Amino acid sequence: MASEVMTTPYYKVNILTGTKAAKVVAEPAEGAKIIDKANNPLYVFGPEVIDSQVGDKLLIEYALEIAKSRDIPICATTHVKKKMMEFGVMPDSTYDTIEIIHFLKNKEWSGVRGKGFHDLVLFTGVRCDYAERGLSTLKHFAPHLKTYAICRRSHPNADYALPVIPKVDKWRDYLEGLIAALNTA
Amino acid sequence: MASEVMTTPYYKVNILTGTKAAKVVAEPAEGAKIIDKANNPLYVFGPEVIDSQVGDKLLIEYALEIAKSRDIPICATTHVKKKMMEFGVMPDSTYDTIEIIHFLKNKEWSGVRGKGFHDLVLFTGVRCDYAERGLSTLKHFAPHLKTYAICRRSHPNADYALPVIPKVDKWRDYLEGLIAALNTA
Amino acid sequence: MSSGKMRQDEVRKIIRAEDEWEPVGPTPMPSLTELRNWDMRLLDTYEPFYAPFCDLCCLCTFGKCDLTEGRKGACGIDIAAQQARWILICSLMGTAAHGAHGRHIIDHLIEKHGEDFKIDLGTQVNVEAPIIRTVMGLKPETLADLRKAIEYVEREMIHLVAATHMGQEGSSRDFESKAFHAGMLDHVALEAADIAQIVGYGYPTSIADTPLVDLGWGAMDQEKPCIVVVGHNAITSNAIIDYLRKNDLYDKVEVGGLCCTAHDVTRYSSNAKVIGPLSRQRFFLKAGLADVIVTDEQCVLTDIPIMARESNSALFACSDKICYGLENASEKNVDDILKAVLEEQKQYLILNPEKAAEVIVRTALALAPQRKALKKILNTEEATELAAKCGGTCEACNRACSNLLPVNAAIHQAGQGDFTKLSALFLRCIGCAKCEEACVKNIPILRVMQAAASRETYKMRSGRGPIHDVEIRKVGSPIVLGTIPGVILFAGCSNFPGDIDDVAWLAEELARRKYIVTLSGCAAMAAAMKKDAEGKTIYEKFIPEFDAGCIVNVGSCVANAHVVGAAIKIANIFATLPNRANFELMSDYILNRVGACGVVWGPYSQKALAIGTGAVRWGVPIVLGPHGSKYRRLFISNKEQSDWTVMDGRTKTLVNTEEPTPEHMMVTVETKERALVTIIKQCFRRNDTPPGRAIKLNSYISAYKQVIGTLPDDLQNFVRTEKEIPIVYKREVLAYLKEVGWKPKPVLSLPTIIGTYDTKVPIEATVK
Amino acid sequence: MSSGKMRQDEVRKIIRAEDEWEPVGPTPMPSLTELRNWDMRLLDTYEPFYAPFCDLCCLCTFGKCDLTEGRKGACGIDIAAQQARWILICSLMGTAAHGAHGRHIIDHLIEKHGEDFKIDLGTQVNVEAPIIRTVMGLKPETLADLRKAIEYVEREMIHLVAATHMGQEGSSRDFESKAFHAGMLDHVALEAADIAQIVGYGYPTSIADTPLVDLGWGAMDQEKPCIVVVGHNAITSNAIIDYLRKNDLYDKVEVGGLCCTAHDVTRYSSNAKVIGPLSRQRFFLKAGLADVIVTDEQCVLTDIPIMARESNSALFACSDKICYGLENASEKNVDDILKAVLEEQKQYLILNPEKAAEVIVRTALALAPQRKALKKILNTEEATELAAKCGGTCEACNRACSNLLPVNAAIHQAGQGDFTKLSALFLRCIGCAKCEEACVKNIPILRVMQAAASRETYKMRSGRGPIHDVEIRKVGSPIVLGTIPGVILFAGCSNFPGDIDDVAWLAEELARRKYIVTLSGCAAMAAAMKKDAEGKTIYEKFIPEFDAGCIVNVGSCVANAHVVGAAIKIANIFATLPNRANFELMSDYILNRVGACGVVWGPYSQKALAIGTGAVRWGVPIVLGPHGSKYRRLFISNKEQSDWTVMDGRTKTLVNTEEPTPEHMMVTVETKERALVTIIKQCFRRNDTPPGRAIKLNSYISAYKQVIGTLPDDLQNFVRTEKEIPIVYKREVLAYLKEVGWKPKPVLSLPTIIGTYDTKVPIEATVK
Ligand code: SF4
Ligand code: SF4
Ligand code: SF4
Ligand code: SF4
Ligand code: SF4
Ligand code: SF4
Ligand code: SF4
Ligand code: SF4
Repeated sequence: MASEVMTTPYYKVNILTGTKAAKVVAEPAEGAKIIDKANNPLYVFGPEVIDSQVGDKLLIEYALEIAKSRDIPICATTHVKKKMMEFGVMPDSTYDTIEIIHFLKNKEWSGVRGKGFHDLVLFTGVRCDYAERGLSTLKHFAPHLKTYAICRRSHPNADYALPVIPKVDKWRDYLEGLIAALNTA
Repeated sequence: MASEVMTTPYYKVNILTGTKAAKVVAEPAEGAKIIDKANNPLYVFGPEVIDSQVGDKLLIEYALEIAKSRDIPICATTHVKKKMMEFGVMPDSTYDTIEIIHFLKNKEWSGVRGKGFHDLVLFTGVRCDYAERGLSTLKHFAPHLKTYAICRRSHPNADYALPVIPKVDKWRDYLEGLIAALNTA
Repeated sequence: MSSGKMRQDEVRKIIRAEDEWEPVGPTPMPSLTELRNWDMRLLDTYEPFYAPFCDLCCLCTFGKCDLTEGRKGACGIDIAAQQARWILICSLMGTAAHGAHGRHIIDHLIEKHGEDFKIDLGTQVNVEAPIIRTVMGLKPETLADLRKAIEYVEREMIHLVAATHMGQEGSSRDFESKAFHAGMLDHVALEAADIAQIVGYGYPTSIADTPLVDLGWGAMDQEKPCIVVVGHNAITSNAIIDYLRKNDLYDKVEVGGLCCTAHDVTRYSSNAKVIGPLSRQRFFLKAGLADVIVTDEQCVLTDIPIMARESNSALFACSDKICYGLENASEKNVDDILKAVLEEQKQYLILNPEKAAEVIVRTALALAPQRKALKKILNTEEATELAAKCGGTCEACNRACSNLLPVNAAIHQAGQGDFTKLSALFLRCIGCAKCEEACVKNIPILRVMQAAASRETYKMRSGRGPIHDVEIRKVGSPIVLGTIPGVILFAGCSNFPGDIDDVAWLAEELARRKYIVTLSGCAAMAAAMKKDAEGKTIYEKFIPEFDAGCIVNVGSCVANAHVVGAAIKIANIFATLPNRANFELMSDYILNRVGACGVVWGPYSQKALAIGTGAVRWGVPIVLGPHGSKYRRLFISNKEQSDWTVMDGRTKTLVNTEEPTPEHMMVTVETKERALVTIIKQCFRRNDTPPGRAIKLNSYISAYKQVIGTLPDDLQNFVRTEKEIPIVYKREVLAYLKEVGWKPKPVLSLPTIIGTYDTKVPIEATVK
Repeated sequence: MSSGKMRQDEVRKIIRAEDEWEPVGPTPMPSLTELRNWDMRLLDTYEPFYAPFCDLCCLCTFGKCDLTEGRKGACGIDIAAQQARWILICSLMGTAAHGAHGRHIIDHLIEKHGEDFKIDLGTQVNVEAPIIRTVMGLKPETLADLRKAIEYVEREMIHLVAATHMGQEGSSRDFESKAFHAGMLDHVALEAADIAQIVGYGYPTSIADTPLVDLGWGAMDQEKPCIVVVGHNAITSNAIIDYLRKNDLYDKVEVGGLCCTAHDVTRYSSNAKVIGPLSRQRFFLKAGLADVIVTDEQCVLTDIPIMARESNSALFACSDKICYGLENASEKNVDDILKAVLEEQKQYLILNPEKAAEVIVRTALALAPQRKALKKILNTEEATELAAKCGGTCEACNRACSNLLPVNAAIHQAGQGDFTKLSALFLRCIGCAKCEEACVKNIPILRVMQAAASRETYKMRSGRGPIHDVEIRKVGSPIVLGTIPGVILFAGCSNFPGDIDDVAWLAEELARRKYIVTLSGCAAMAAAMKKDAEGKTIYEKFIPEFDAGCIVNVGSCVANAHVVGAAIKIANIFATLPNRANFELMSDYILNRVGACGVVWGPYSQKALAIGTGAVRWGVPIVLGPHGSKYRRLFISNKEQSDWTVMDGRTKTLVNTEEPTPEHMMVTVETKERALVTIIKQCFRRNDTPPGRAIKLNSYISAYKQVIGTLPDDLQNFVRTEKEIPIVYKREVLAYLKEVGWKPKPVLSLPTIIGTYDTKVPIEATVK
C-alpha cells in the first residue's frame, strides 16, 4: 500500500491519469504463464508488425510464432492480412482494431472461432497512442477479459504490459524468450 | 526508465494525475539528510498538529522538536498559534496556508526571518486534500524550492513524501526516528 | 465584438436609452473586452493563485500534453493559462446553469402571464434590478425585459465558450478577465431568474419576516404520501402545489425538497418542507421515505434512477437538462403513464409541468399505501447488525471518503451498538457514498447512518428575496462609514470541511458582533441545523432584517443576486451615484467603501465558482472553505508588501494608503476559527472613518483573541491613526504598535482606483 | 424548453411562417429534446464506443473521483456518462468557436452593409441555405436573417452548456443526444458564417473553376515585406488587402496565411498566399520570415507572442478571443502605436480592423528592411552544425513527440550532414515542438528542419463555396441510384498520423474511381502538397466540379456546411422532398439514400469534433484518423450481428435488410490503406439499385485487393443479389459467396427508418 509500481510508458502522450495501471511483466516466463492461464485467448495484430524490423526478422514473424505456439486465433487489423499471407498464414478475423475491441466488450459475443468470449487479448503492432485508447476501452468496459500488450513502448492501460525496452536486441530477446517459454512449457 | 515508483496516497482524492511525483522517503534518516541539505528551511504547521494525538503526545510536540533541532522557523497557520504558545513557542509567522505559499512562490521574497527565500518547506498537519493543492502550487510555480510533506497519508505533489503509514505507532516511530536522526547528525 | 454604430443603436434600443430614469453610463451591455481594463487593474493587486489539479492537458487530440517544469502544450499553452482556461470553462458551466434556468422560468411565466406582465416587487423595493440596471443600463419593467437580460447573457456566452477552444486565448490574465465576464453575466441571470419567479409566482417580497418553515428529514410525515422534489427549478414543484390546492389534497400529501428547489417551493407554499441541502440528498433518498421522486435540474445526483429503483420509489424527470435516457411522456395520456408507472415501475421524462404535477400526485396517492412497509427507518438494532461485519481496520472507506472522514472507527463502533462516533461523523458527511462503495464488507453505510442521524425538526425562515430600499437608506451610511462593521453573505453549497452547523456558528459569531448576516442556498439550510439551549435556531433568535446584528435568508442560489444588489443600492440609493450602465463606478464604490464579504464555506459547484468570480469583479471579496482550493484558482495580494496606492477622489492625487484592504479577493481558509477572523478582516475598507475602523478593529481583535489567543499579528497593517484603536484594548494595542514600529497611515475621505488605470469613467464621477 | 403557444408564435414570426416557399415542417428551430427520438434511434444501431482518456473526474470540488471498475463519482456519474459529458463539453467548444465567429462576421458585415443587405449566391445557387432551411425553417434573405440563425444557436447553446454542470444529465445516451444537438447547431453556424462572408466580401460563388493559388512556405517572397495572418477569421486580413489595394501597395507586400484564414483571404484575393495548415504554423513562425504576425482566432498557437519576440517579428492580436494580455490599442492613435512597435517592439491588441490594417501594413513596410538579415533560411551547413550535438541515443525527443516520430535518428543523421530522414520526418511532423523542448542538447529542431523542408510551391484551387443547384440536378439521380459511388468530404485538421500528403493519395484513389471528392480546411491545403510526374497537384489534374471523378475545394472550415448542404439539396432539389423544418425527413433520406462519407484524417480540434458529430445526426458517416480516438467516443454498429431492419416506405412494412449499411457512423482507422476501403464501404446505402451497388462493389473489391490482397472478407454482407456482382470479378465472387454460404438479401426501393421509432414525421412523407 505504501507505494505502488506504476509503469511509465515510452511515449508521454500515453501517461496514465488514473488509478488502475498495468502490471509490468518484465520476465518472458511470466508472460508465458499469463497466456497459459487463458482459456480462450485472441491475438490482435496491428500494422507495425509488418513495418518494423526486429534484428533481421520482421516483428510479424515473432508474433506468428507466439500465436502458433498455442494456436491462438489472430485478428489481422488494417492491411496486415496481405503481408501475413506471404507467410502462409490466414487470419481468423480481419475486423479492424475498433471493431474487434467493440465486440470484445460484449461478454455474450461468440468470439472469432465461435468458442465464446475471449478471456485474454494480446496486442502487438498497433500504433502506441491508438492501442492505449483501445486498451482503456477494454479496461473500463470489458471486466470479463484481461489484456496483455506485447509492445516494447509499454502500455499503462493494459492489464499486463512490458517494461519500456529501448534497445532492439533486448526487444528481440524478450520475444524469443517468450516464444521459448511457450514452446518449453 | 522501465517503470518508476509512484506514491499512491492514502486518500483517493489525492491521486496524482501527472508526470511529476514525490520521492518517497521511507527512512527517517534520509529525511534528516534532506533537512540538513537545506540552507534556509521553513516549517508550516497546519491545524491537525494540535488536533491529532500520536500515542500519548500531540502531533505538535513532535513537530516542535523537529523545528527545534535545526532552529527551523515556523509558520503557524489557522489558529495553531494559540495552542503552540501553550508549549512556550512563538511562531515566526502566522500567515495562513495560502498566504505563505503565495509568498514562497516568489524567489525574491525575504522569507519569514529576512534571510531570503526558503529552499525547503516542511509541512505537517495541513488537511490532506488542502495540503495537496498547495504542494501542487509550489511544485509548478516554485522551482527554487523543495517541499517535504511530513504526513503519514503521503503526498504525491510534494518533492519528498512519506509512504502511507496506516498504524499510529509506526507513525510515532517515524517521527521519533527523524528527531533522533536530526539530533545525532 | 462589433462595437460599431449599428450595434450601439441596437443596444440603445434594447435598453430604451430614451428612458428618463438616469443618463446612460459608459458601458451599456458590455461585451467581452469592455471591462478588461478594470479586470487587469484588479489582477495587478490581487494576483491569480493557481493550484493545478493535474499536470497535464487532455482537451484536444494533440494531447495529453505534459505541462510540468515550464513545458508547453502542443498548442503552446502553459500550466497557468491552462488552469485559467479551466476556471473559465467551469465558470461558464455555472453561468449557463443559471442562465438556462432563468430562460426556462421566464419563458414559462411569459406563456402563463404574457410578456407584458409587470415587474412589481412591492412597496419596499423600487430599485428592482440593481445588477441589470448597472450592467445593461436597462430598467426592467416586464417579463419581456427580463428576457432581454437572458438574451444578453446568451449572446456573450458563446464568445466566452469559444475562447476555451484550443488555439484561442493564451494569457492567464485574459482568461481571468473572461471568467470575470462570465461571473458578471451569471449575476445578471441570477437577478433576472429570481425577479421573474417572485413576480410570476407571487413569492413573498417587500416583507422581512417571511414564515418559518420546517426543515430536516424528520420533518417529513411518513404517514402521508410523500413527494420529494430535487434540484433548483421550482416550475414543476409549484405546479404540484397548485394541483394539490386545486384538488383539496394539500393536507393529505407531504411535499419536501432537497437543494434549492426546497427554498423556492417553500417560498411558494410554507406548508412544504425543506428536507436538507445537497449533502443530505443521497442519505435521504436511500432511506426510501419518498414515494415519488421528482427531479428538475442542477445539483441532482445523477444516479437517482438507480436509487429510485432500489427503494421502489417512482421517478419523474422534469427537465430537458436531465433526461436519464427515459421515454418522453410529455404527450402521453395520463392514465397510460400511471399504469406503466404503477404496474411496471416505469420511469418517465415529462416536460409539461401541469401534466407532470397530476401524474406525480396521483402516483404518490396510489403508491404510498403499497410502500408503507418500505418507509421504516432503521432502528439501532438493525443498524448494529448491518455494521457488525466491520472489523474497523481495513480503512478502505476512509481512503475513499471525499471529506477525509474516519468512517472505519464510526462504523466499527456502531457495529458494537454505540452510535456516538457515527452521529458525529454524520454531521461532517457530505453524502457521496464512496465509503459504502469501497467497503470490503459491503456495509450499506448510508443506511446505517439512519440510526445515528438526528430526527430533529428545525425552523428556517423562508427566503425573502430583495433587500428593501428603506433598509438600504437606513444602513447605507453606517456601512460606508464603517460603524456597521460589515455585510456578510453565506452562500453556496454543503461541501463543508467540518460540521454541517459550523455555518450557524459563524453566522452567530458575526451577528453578535453586529454584522449584517445574510444567507442563501444550501448554506441557509445548514445554518438552521443548530439549536441553542432553548431549542431555537438562529432564524428564531435573530431579527430577519437587513440591519446590524440581524440574520436574513435571501433564498435559493439565484437569490444571491440580492446581496450584490444591496451593495449596488448602497452606492446608488444611499450615495446617489448613477448606476445605469456604470459597472466600474459601482464596483469601485463597493471595493473601496462597502464592507461586504461573501463566504462559501462548503463550495463544490461550478455555479458557486461563477457566483464568487462575479462577486470579485463587483469588488466583493470571497472567503472559501478548504474544498474551494480544488477550483484551482484564488486571488491573493502580497499583503503589506503590495503597493496599495489609490486615488483620493477629492484631491485627485495618488496616495499610498499602506493598508491591504480588502486584503485578498478570493482566499481559502482551513478552519472555522480562521474563517471568522478572515471574514472580519475582509470587511475593512479604505473608506472607513476612524470611528468605523475602530469598531471593525474591535471585532477583529476580540475574534482574534478568542480563536488565536493574542492581538492580531498584522494589527499594524490596519490601524491608521491612534483614534482608531478600540478603547478597551488601547493600552495593549499601543504597546504592541510601539514594539513593531507602527507609523500612522493616511485616511482618505474618498478612496478610489478610478484614475489608476485606463478607463472611460472620469474621476469626477466618483465624487457626489 | 417552453414549447408553449407564445414560443410557437415567436418561432413562426422568426421564420416568417407565412412565407410561401414550403409549408412549415414538424420541427422548426428544434429545441434540446425535439430530435431526441431520432438520436436515440441512431444510437440503437450505432452504439457509443468510449475510450476513456482518464480514470477520474475532476470537474467539481467533490473530486477527484475514481470511476474505475464500476465506481461512481460523488455525484453518481459513471465512466460512460463522464466520457459523454466530455464529448458534449468539447463539441460545445467547437460549436461556440464557429458560432462566435459567425456572430462576429455577420455583425461586422451588418455594420458595413446594413442588415437588409441581400443574400445572393449567384445564378447557380437558388437554395442558398439548405441547413438553415431544414433546421430552422427559415429561408434567409438578408444578413439580418443570418443573424437570426446565430441567435438560435446562442439560445440553444446555453442549455447545452448548463447540462454539463455537476448534477445535471446522468445518461450517456442523453449526453450524446445533446452533443448531436450541439453538432447540428454547429452546422447552422457554419452555413450562416460562410454565406455571410461570401456575400459580404464578394467571395467567388456560382463558379466552379476558382483561381489556382500558390501554397507552401516557399511561395512567400522573402524580398518583400511579409505579413502573416494566422487563424480563422478573415475580417482583419481582408481589411489588410483593402488597405494594400487602396494604397497601391499590393505588389509590394506579401500576405500569406496559416490555417483557415489563408483559405478565406485567398478567396478575397488570389494574390495572397497559403503558407500551410496548422501543422506548419510553428515551423514557419520560428523560421522568422514574417515581418508582421497577425492573429485572429481559432487554431492559433498560444505562444505566438513569445515566438514573435524570438524572431523580432511584430505581433498584432485582432480578436477578443485572443488578447494575450496585451494593451488594447483600438482607440490609440496610429502613429503612437507605430512608434511603440518599432522602438520598443511592443505588441498590441487592436479590435478595429481598419485601424489594425493600416498599422500592420505600415509596420511591415518599416520593419522589413531592418529584418532582412533575420529572414535567412538555414542552409545545410548551419543546420548540420546545430544538429551535430545529437548523439542519437537519448530519445528524449521521441518520447515527447505527439506523433510518435523517430526524431532521434533524423536529427542524428542531420548532424552528419544527411537530411534524408529529416525530410521524411518533416512530412509527418505536426509541428508541436515537444521534441525541441525535450531535447537534452537544446537543439532547435524546428529550425534545423528548415534545411530539410521542401521549398516547393504548390497550386491549390481556392475555396469555391456552395455546390451549384444544377450540379445537384445532374448528380442527384446517379448518387441516389448508386451509379456515382459516393460523395467524399475530406475535412478538418492537419494532425495526420502519417505523411502530410496521404490525403492527396486518398483523394486521388477515390477520384480515379469516380467518387465526387470535396475538401476543406487544413485537409484541402495538405492535399495540394503532392505533385505528380508532370509536377501537377490534384487541383490541377482533376476538374473542379461537383461530379463523378472531380475534386472540389469548398473552402475553410466554415465551408464544410456546403457539403452537408449538397446532401440535403439532393433530397430537396432532386427528390423534391420538402426540407423546411424537416430535419428528420432530410436526415433519414441522407442516411438511407445518399452515399456520402466525411473523412477527418488529421483530427485534433473540438471544432472538427462538433462538425463530425453534427454530420452523424444528418446521417453522414465519419471516418477519422487514429488521433481521433482521443476524442474519446465513436459510433459503432455490431456489423452483421446487428438488427438491420428498416421500413419499406412503399409497402409500409418492416424488412430485415441483413446488410450493415452504412456500417458505422463514426470510426477511426489506423492506416491510409484501411481508410481507403473503409471510406468506400461507408458509401454503401440501402437504396442502391443493383447496378449502383455493382459499381460500388467494384470499387470496394478493387481497392480491397489493392491494399489487403484478397476479396473483401465481408463481401457477403453487401452483395444482395447476383446481379450486383461486378462482371470482372463474377466467377471469383460467386465461388467465394458459395463457400461462405451467402444467400440473397432483399432490395428495397424506398428504405427508411421513419416508422421504426416514435416521430411526428408520417411515413407517407418519405414517399414522393
Ligand atoms: S489543448 Fe493544447 S495542451 Fe491541451 S491537449 Fe491540446 S495541444 Fe495539448
Ligand atoms: S458518504 Fe460521507 S462518510 Fe461516506 S465517504 Fe462520503 S463523505 Fe465520507
Ligand atoms: S471498509 Fe467497511 S469494513 Fe473496512 S473499515 Fe470501512 S466500514 Fe469497516
Ligand atoms: S447551494 Fe450549491 S449545492 Fe446547494 S443547491 Fe445551490 S449549487 Fe447546489
Ligand atoms: S462532477 Fe461528479 S465525478 Fe466529477 S468530480 Fe464532481 S462529483 Fe466527482
Ligand atoms: S515537432 Fe514534429 S517531430 Fe517534434 S515532437 Fe512535434 S511532431 Fe514530433
Ligand atoms: S533529445 Fe536531442 S540529443 Fe537526444 S536524441 Fe533527441 S535530438 Fe538527439
Ligand atoms: S482544419 Fe482544423 S486545424 Fe485546420 S484550421 Fe480548421 S480547425 Fe484548425
